[in-house]
Amino acid sequence: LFGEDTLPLLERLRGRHNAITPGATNEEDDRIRSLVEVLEETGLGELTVEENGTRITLRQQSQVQQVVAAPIATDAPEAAAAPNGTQITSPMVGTFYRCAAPGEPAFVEVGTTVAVGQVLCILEAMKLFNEFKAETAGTIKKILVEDASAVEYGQPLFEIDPSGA
Amino acid sequence: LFGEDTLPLLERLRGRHNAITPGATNEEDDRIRSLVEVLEETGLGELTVEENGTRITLRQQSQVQQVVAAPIATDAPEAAAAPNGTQITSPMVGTFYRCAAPGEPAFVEVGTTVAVGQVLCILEAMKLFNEFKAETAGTIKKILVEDASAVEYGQPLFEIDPSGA
Amino acid sequence: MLRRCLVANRGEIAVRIIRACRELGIESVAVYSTADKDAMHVRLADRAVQIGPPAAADSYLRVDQLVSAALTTDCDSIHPGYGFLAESTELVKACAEHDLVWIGPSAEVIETMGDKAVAKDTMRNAGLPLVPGSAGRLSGPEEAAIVAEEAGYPVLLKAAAGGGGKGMRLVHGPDEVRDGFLAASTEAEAAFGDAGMYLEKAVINAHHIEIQVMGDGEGGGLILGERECSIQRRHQKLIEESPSPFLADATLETMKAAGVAALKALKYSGAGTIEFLVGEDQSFYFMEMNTRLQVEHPVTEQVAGYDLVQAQLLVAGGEGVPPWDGETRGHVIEFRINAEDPMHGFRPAPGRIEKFRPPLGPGIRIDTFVEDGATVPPFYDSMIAKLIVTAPTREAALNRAARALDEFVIEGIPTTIPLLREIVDEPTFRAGRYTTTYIDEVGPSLVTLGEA
Amino acid sequence: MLRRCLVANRGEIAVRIIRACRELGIESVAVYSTADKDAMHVRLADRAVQIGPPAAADSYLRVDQLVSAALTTDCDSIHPGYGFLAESTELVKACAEHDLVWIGPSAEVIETMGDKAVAKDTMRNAGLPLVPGSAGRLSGPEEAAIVAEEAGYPVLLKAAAGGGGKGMRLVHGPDEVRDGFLAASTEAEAAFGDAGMYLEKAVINAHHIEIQVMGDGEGGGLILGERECSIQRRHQKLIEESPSPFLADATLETMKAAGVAALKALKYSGAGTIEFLVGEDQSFYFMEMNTRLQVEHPVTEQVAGYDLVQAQLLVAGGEGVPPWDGETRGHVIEFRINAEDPMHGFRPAPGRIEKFRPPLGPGIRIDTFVEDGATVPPFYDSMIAKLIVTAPTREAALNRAARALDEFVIEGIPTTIPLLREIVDEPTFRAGRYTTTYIDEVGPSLVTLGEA
Repeated sequence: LFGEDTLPLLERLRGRHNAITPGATNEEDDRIRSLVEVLEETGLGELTVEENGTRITLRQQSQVQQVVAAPIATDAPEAAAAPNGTQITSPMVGTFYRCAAPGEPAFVEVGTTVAVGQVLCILEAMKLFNEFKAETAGTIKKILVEDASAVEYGQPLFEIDPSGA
Repeated sequence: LFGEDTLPLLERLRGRHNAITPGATNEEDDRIRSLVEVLEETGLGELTVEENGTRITLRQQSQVQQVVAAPIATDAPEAAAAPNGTQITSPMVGTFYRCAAPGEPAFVEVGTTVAVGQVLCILEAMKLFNEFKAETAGTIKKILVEDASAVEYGQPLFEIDPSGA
Repeated sequence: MLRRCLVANRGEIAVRIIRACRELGIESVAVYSTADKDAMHVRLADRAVQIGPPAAADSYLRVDQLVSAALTTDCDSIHPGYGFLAESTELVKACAEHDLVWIGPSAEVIETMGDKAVAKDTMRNAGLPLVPGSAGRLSGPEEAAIVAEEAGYPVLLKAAAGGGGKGMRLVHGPDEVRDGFLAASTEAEAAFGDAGMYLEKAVINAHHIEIQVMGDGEGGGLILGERECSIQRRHQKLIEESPSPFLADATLETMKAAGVAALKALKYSGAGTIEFLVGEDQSFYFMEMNTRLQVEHPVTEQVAGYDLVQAQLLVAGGEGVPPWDGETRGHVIEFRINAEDPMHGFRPAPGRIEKFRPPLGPGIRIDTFVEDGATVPPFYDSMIAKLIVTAPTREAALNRAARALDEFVIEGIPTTIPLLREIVDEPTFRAGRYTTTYIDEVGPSLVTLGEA
Repeated sequence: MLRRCLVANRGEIAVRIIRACRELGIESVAVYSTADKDAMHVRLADRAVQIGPPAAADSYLRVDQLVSAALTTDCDSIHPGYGFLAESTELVKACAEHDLVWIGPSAEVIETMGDKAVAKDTMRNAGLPLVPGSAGRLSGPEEAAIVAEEAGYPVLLKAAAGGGGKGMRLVHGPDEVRDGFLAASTEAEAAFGDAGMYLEKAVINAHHIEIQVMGDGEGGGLILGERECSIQRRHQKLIEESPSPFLADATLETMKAAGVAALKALKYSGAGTIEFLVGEDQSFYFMEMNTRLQVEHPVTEQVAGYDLVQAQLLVAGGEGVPPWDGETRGHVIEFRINAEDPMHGFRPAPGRIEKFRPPLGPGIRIDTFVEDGATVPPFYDSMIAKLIVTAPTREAALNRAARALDEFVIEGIPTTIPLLREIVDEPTFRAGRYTTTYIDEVGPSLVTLGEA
């Protein structure tokens, strides 16, 4: 029903912006690198960015960058990872569907062990139905959104325990 | 030159508002009493007034007033009393004269020991020349204002050492 | 042109005057009591002089301290604002004695208009319509009964020296006259030191509508349009607007002609307001003249595109009345935001303002003296800000007012904002069908006035 | 009438649109990147949807995310504001596909006006005067030389797809044509992916003056007066005013007639701006048409007493163009306050605003999205506030501007306020005798530009 070609949105997002999968330190490093670019382009003395529950501060000092990254408290949708688990957040604005069509079984349930690339849900945006696949293996601990409800960018959809894979 | 009848302003001020002479505890008590009246009239829960270097906080609590008075830091003319001395502040807006007429000797100099009621200076307001007399005896430690300069209400004019009387 | 002006007031009107001075290149000197040491007007003025302790009687009401402050700072003029000494002939005379320009009409005009009975005589002679009633002060309850009979009941007994509802009694029939007179007279004696009373026919379902004038001191000047001020609570205005949603065009024209006659009769100089009582049938009667700037002057400034405070300064400085194109445009409503608790009988609620975020954007004017961390002292008037909205139509102005009041954030003290917000959506007010009895009649149905 | 509107923008213009929605009873849905989570527009809207990470390309420029946000929140319309996707036919078309009302002119008009060469052809056909130059795109440097000879030197080479000064060269004589063409063309290719060039006579001592239109979509509408926008730095406007202190009444009338012709030719719907280059001799030439709201729209709103954003919403909702009395009144000047450091080459200065105290009082309008504690992110435009002053005369407006800029407190980041304040008192600006070269000529004499 939903060929691989229906996922251009998702692919573009993934290619461009790794930071949307939280907890992954490499992505954070990439984000810091891109912020350093901003710092250099703009000639700023200092730059602080708070996103995804982390405050990053960069300070220019005699041509030396100091980089500080620290988690911050936040009440936004992209809240910090839950204890014993990692949150999987929505990469887009759209409608969240747990199954491929009404009456069909859900892609995942609490307790389902998923492999990398396994479909977790459908995210519908502009009448395009995008399969959303797992980027890490693990066990689904919680499903955080009701079926057929609207989700925004960065909103936590699932809680997954990577150690449970 | 300046009869006693030229001092109505000063007398009225003295009679009405004792708090203008700092450091006098009785006056502070009176001020607190008047503030308690304000508190009761207005039905306030709490009232804080900062004036003359003192912060007074009143809090209504089940019909019981708590009264707290504490000196505060300020950079206004009516600054807190200097160490080893008491400031004498101006009771009015006007022009400060150290002597009765040009060429005549000053009423007081640094080191002059003054008695209660002794003229300290002339304060001219609206072309009326008001003798300003000492309310406490002591020794003049400092003269804080230049001759013939404008002064405002509460501005320190002299520093006096009461123990030096 | 004036050179340096002492602003003999505090609060939002001191800020307003200081801004006008700055825009005209006139230096301003603020005065302040020890309670206002950190106030905005002190910060915005070119200089500031501390004049006394918190009590107004010992500071802002002290003619000698104000004049002395003006003289020691080399001012050439004094602007009194409104309230305090704005209608004090003592201050006007002290200004004259010390070669200071008084920004306002002459002492004679202030005195004439300050005594309500004399004011009415003067305006009657100038041809203005008056509410039927006594020709000046009453000799006693006996004369009151005779005059009441002529004017027709109900009648109002009022203090000759009064204001703000003190020394006032509504009398419905002959049997109430004697007691009403004596009680009101006693109250007037206590409040104003003057037991004198007068009487007039009570106009029912009345509107309070006033016109703004700017006299040139030679009998001419401008009539800048009307303000509808009928939304009052205990004789205190809450909301003012222009144009009046009630007044007929023809009535306004007649009222303006009365204003021209008044300017001529008084040779009035500077800003003034002529208040009229307007009946259901558009009949109108002179009530009083305020010989000063009013709280609600921005309503006229916005609708006429005319700066009244600058005009005051220019007229007083001998520059003449600035020209006006004679046109009013759009609809303007002013809301008074008071540090009062409408949920608890409007008791004054002074204190520290933790957060002050006025609404901004199109059609919004805010006149205020408070900001984050400011203290509203308990010693003075409770008004802390005026919200003035301007829009092409009354409906658009009301919608803008709703938006602005929703946006307005004041934390730390309760204010009248919830009451004002409720009135904006109240059907009678929305429809513009309100009179001076609005708050009495509609108030009980409002959540914010339910407990009052 | 629209019911619920997605505001596809951020910053002060999102706040402006949300306010207009609220005043019309239209619900508003804000969108925001993760960098704008705590922004004012998010707080003021009825709802808000997070649409992506900080980079605009991944959030405010994502047609799919915006449309999805509109659909999932049951909006019936999208307002694009200015910048970002305001002139994106992709978004207009996506709206049509998903039954969303686009608040702006048709995709066809946007496309026509978006290509400068096509735009000029269209306006020439409608009868508007054009700067002498090439009829559309040039085939190469050889044609450029021929056309330049006809138009007369100096000439300007410009990118067909350009804007903001990129791909532009001033050529003084025949020997400079070839190199100038190739350099500008390469720059245009890099900046816009389109190397196409056109050429026109350089108008010396030129003014940039624009007129505001509001089309009814059927060839009619309003011409709401002009804005003088000649105070620019590197092609970015700093100050705009109306009326223009330079434009003759007769020129304005002819310009308005050109606007009427343009509305008719395009069957233009909603708000638009026609920019003209005006020579010393009052000759004027069509430059371009912006098919959207402009940053400086409040200048016209104030001088005309007309709400342009409400009008946009009403026109798009099928209510027609709201009436206007056709009169402008007083003088209005807008100052753009940017988070930039004028003492250090205007480098952007994002950061946390510790204290934000806008000036208030008469004749002051502030459009902003910042407040105490707000963060200006480094990812977007540096403009943080607009100060719009209104007064009866230009002199009064300048004096008011000086007062307001003096009162304005922004702590935490440097802004352009000191530069603007200096310009207000600069004699050439005061006298109204400035052209588009003002900053180049006068700048070096200003303290705030001395180091730039």
